[in-house]
Amino acid sequence: MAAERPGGEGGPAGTGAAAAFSKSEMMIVAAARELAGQRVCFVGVGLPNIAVNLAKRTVAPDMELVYEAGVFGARPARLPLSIGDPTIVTGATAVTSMWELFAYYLQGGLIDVGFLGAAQIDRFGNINTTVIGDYAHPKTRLPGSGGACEIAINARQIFVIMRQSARSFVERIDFRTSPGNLGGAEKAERIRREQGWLGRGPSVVVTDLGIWHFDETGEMRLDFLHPGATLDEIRATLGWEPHISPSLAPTPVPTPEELRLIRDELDPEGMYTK
Amino acid sequence: MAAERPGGEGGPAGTGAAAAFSKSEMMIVAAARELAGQRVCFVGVGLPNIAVNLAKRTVAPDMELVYEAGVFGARPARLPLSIGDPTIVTGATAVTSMWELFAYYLQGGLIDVGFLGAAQIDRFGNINTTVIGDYAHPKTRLPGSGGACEIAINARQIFVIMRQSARSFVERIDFRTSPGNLGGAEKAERIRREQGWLGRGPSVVVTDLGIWHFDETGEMRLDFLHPGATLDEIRATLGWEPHISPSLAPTPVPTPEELRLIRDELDPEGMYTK
Amino acid sequence: MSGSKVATMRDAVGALVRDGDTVAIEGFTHLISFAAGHEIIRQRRRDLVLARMTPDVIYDQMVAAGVARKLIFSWLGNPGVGGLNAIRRVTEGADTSLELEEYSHFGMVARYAAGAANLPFMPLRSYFETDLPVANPLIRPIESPYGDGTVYAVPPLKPDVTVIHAQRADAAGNTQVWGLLGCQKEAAFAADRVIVVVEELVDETVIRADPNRTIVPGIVVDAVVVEPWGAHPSYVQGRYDRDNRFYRDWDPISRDPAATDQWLRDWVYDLDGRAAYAEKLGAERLRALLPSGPAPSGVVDYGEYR
Amino acid sequence: MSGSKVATMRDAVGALVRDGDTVAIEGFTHLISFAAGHEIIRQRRRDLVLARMTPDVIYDQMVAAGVARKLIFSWLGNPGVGGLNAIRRVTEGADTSLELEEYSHFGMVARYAAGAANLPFMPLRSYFETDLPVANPLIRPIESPYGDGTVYAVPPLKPDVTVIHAQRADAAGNTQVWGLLGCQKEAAFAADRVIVVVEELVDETVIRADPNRTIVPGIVVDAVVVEPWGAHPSYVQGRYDRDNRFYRDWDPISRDPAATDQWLRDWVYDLDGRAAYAEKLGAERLRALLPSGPAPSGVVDYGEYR
Repeated sequence: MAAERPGGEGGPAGTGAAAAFSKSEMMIVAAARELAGQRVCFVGVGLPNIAVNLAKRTVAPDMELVYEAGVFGARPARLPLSIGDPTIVTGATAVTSMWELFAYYLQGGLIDVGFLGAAQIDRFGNINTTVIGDYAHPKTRLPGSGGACEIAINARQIFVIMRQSARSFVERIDFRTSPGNLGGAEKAERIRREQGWLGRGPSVVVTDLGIWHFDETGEMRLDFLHPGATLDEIRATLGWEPHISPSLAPTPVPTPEELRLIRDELDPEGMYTK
Repeated sequence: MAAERPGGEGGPAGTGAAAAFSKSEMMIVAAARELAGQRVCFVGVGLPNIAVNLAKRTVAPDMELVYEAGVFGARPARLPLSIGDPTIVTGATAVTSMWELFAYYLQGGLIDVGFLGAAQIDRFGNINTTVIGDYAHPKTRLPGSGGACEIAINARQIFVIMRQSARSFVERIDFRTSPGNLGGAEKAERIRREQGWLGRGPSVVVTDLGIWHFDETGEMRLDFLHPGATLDEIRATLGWEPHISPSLAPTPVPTPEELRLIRDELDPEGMYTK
Repeated sequence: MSGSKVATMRDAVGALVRDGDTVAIEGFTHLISFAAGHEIIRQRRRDLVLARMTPDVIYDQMVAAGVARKLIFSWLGNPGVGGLNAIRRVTEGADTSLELEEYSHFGMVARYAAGAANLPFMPLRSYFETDLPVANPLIRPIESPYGDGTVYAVPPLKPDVTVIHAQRADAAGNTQVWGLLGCQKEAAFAADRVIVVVEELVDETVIRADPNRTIVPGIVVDAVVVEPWGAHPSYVQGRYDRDNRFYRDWDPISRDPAATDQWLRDWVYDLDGRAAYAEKLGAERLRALLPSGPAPSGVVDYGEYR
Repeated sequence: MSGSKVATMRDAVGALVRDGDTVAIEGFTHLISFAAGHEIIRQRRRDLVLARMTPDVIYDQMVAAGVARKLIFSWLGNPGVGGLNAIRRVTEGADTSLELEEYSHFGMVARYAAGAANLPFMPLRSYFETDLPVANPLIRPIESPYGDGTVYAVPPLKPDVTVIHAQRADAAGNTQVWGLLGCQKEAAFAADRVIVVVEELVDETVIRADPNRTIVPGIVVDAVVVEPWGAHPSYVQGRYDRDNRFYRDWDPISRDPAATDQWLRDWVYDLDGRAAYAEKLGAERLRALLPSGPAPSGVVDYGEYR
């Protein structure tokens, strides 16, 4: 396993020369790979944007990218800096009003994966992007829901990408902007069924330290540990005692091609990966 | 006054040679003239279509024509046979989905005049276009509402054009498809206010015999009698004892230009005027 | 993107339309898929619930052929001509064997919109003080949660199959329409299965050159049928005009059950598809329906952003 | 059709935006009328309620300039960069003097749609099991009249003034947009007064050649302002790119109240309008924002029908 430092290093899966990579690059690569086999992905602002665009160039070339700005089937020629960018329009399959995008595409049930970022998350994948502290007098005012609240409810499954820290992976989030598995799988499934949600909730959280899926209790379970990360580091950046998979495995390191795509094509300025 | 026969005749308003015209032509001309000064007109299927298109060529050249098919600012190069016709699209200002047309243009309050036809009408301008007889086992199944029900409620005022007959101008309509002044002005105004209707109800009914406006009680009042029509004929084609204006006047006869437009441009096959 | 969905009309209807289905052939005066309606007749589907804002001549023919048990609609007529005689025979007087479920135009559009948006209802300001909510108890009052009164609601309409006709689509079903848009987008998104019939199959690059023109993305489309003249006697903006003679001719035919049956034999059962129908209409009649000239849209520039 | 509505930005804002108004400058990342925002600052409007899905840099500048008393929004940030620092100063910790009314994106869109459609509410399947209805009691549950459960409702939003930027309009205000459409149509129809700012004033015949491209008809428009580069630093599809440097530069400026004031003096108060602003930006900077090449839409034919 690579030395524990920001920018761990390791050989590409299989053979080949070792390549240095940052924790952010590992996170983005791991998130992109999770999208293999997905058909329609709703792309959130920030890290999801680069992860999804990497997946489109690697494991999921036929995946349709949906942007809440009103784009279906985007083919961005460059990494869009924000989720609204002229490059997601030119060459897209369809551009529509936001009313139609949210009503007919998202709420209508056409989205397989909603890919979100988060400021705070709890063990059940409930997400806060609204405030840190009290709502009326917050310590930090965050952006708010944007489309995240309705994506969490209406996309078939939710992927999350975010850096791990004790401030962000918390026992209790300060505000529930986007519902995850609520207080656990049983309650969440009952409520989804009763209220007719199309979403089945969160299925993966990719961090700069590892990959978490959700187990049958509805809690995050660490299935992969990134090269360079340790379980101590995992525990030090979590507000709860984590479920660790008995078959915990190391995350395969980024391939040279994945790194080249990130560094040369998607993020030459290092906005996401510094 | 011209002799009482179908195709009464009379001199054009002012001077000029007398021209023969049919009762239908008089009705269409009278209806078109009522549109002078109107800004936005929602055009119904059938007789309203030709009356509005005549008005656009005469008294209301700046009037915007709205077709429920989804067209705003139509400039039909020929008389559209139906309310959906490629000629209402080519050269129009805007073409939109029917959702947007009904929600944002009509229900949103942009329509000054809704111009309807009817199968049955009562003294208060309530309209039936659904069935003659019992709803479940009708004697005659009529087309139904189409957009008429929502036009009657949401357009600022309603114009009606229809031929007069004892079967159509009835004491009691068999089915209320589109509300007029309900049981009278007082009740109608209270209900419109309470329910927040944008429409103020019917303001004119033009028939092949005369022009009816609505008085302060909410009832139709005969203000103009067409050349060739008599009050006996009016009474014989009504299911109630009519309000007649004390200043009842003869309807000015069609001008040669109005007749030319109908015969040469709008309805050369005589679909509406035979 | 993925595999081609191009199919013959026979295969598309054969695979996607089933006895008992709720079928919406939508298109408001414009782009009515008579070709699909005729194929459904030809394959002798039964017990269909036919939804359509304006069940015009195509549904009159389908009802005459015995495919339908019920209509869901908002305006029932032969536009510009008169009534629909085959439908009247089973909805008037002694024989009211065809079930009717009736709305206004906005009610129908709102039903499709609610279906497309997966909403349990859609509110609208229609139906006040009319007999329609009495005739159709699915039109229900709903109180505003803001204390400002009551409006009406209609329930979602989610057809098993929606059929739309369009100027063009690519093989994946990405579909573009100009001219009247009707409620096709809503009806397609609301449906479980979608058949798109087009005048012209185009390359994906044509679609992607003007993404604002796309009304239905391929992801909701199950089959793309290429069927020029497939909307006749209705029209296709920029391609061909409404064949008004056909609508007028249908009136006397449809008044006579025997003549109606004969027409169905001559123009549907005895033909094997749309090409034969167009050939039977004849080149001269079709030529007369071409626009009198072009009316080009002009070009807009989306710009290249690398 | 009728008279020209063409006006200067000064006159349009002077006549149509009043102290205390609810003002929506809409455009989702695309077509944001910074020019109108700056003119509102310049004319020192006060106590505005600023509605916008994404109050980005333009509303940060307006809040810094003291025009606003309240925000109605769904996502509060400098997209791709970080927070909005002027807004944070009056919404965090001890100073929460700027009132906030908060929805999700679909909630905001649905509010405009309800406003445009004159509905008392719009139902949607958002907000289940979240704290948003607690934070904002205007988000209310509503029961389906069909006995199939409860969804949420949002109330209509009817701005006193909506400002949109577009590629082109005619003098009557008939407005066409391509690329991202955001919620501009809904926000314009919902408003009492509408200002359309365009890159290019075109003849009515250009609009009428492609009526499907029209998003807002002149009938709802009160003023047409011709203001090239009026959306900078946001972008106009096919005309100019997003000026990412501007968004990044705003971050350190906006962290420092004195630097923010200086910026407002240099770029707003001391300039007499958009032409001066574009000149100050400089031809070189603007040139760098041009698309790397054309991407033409192609032409469709509407056909002439006489």
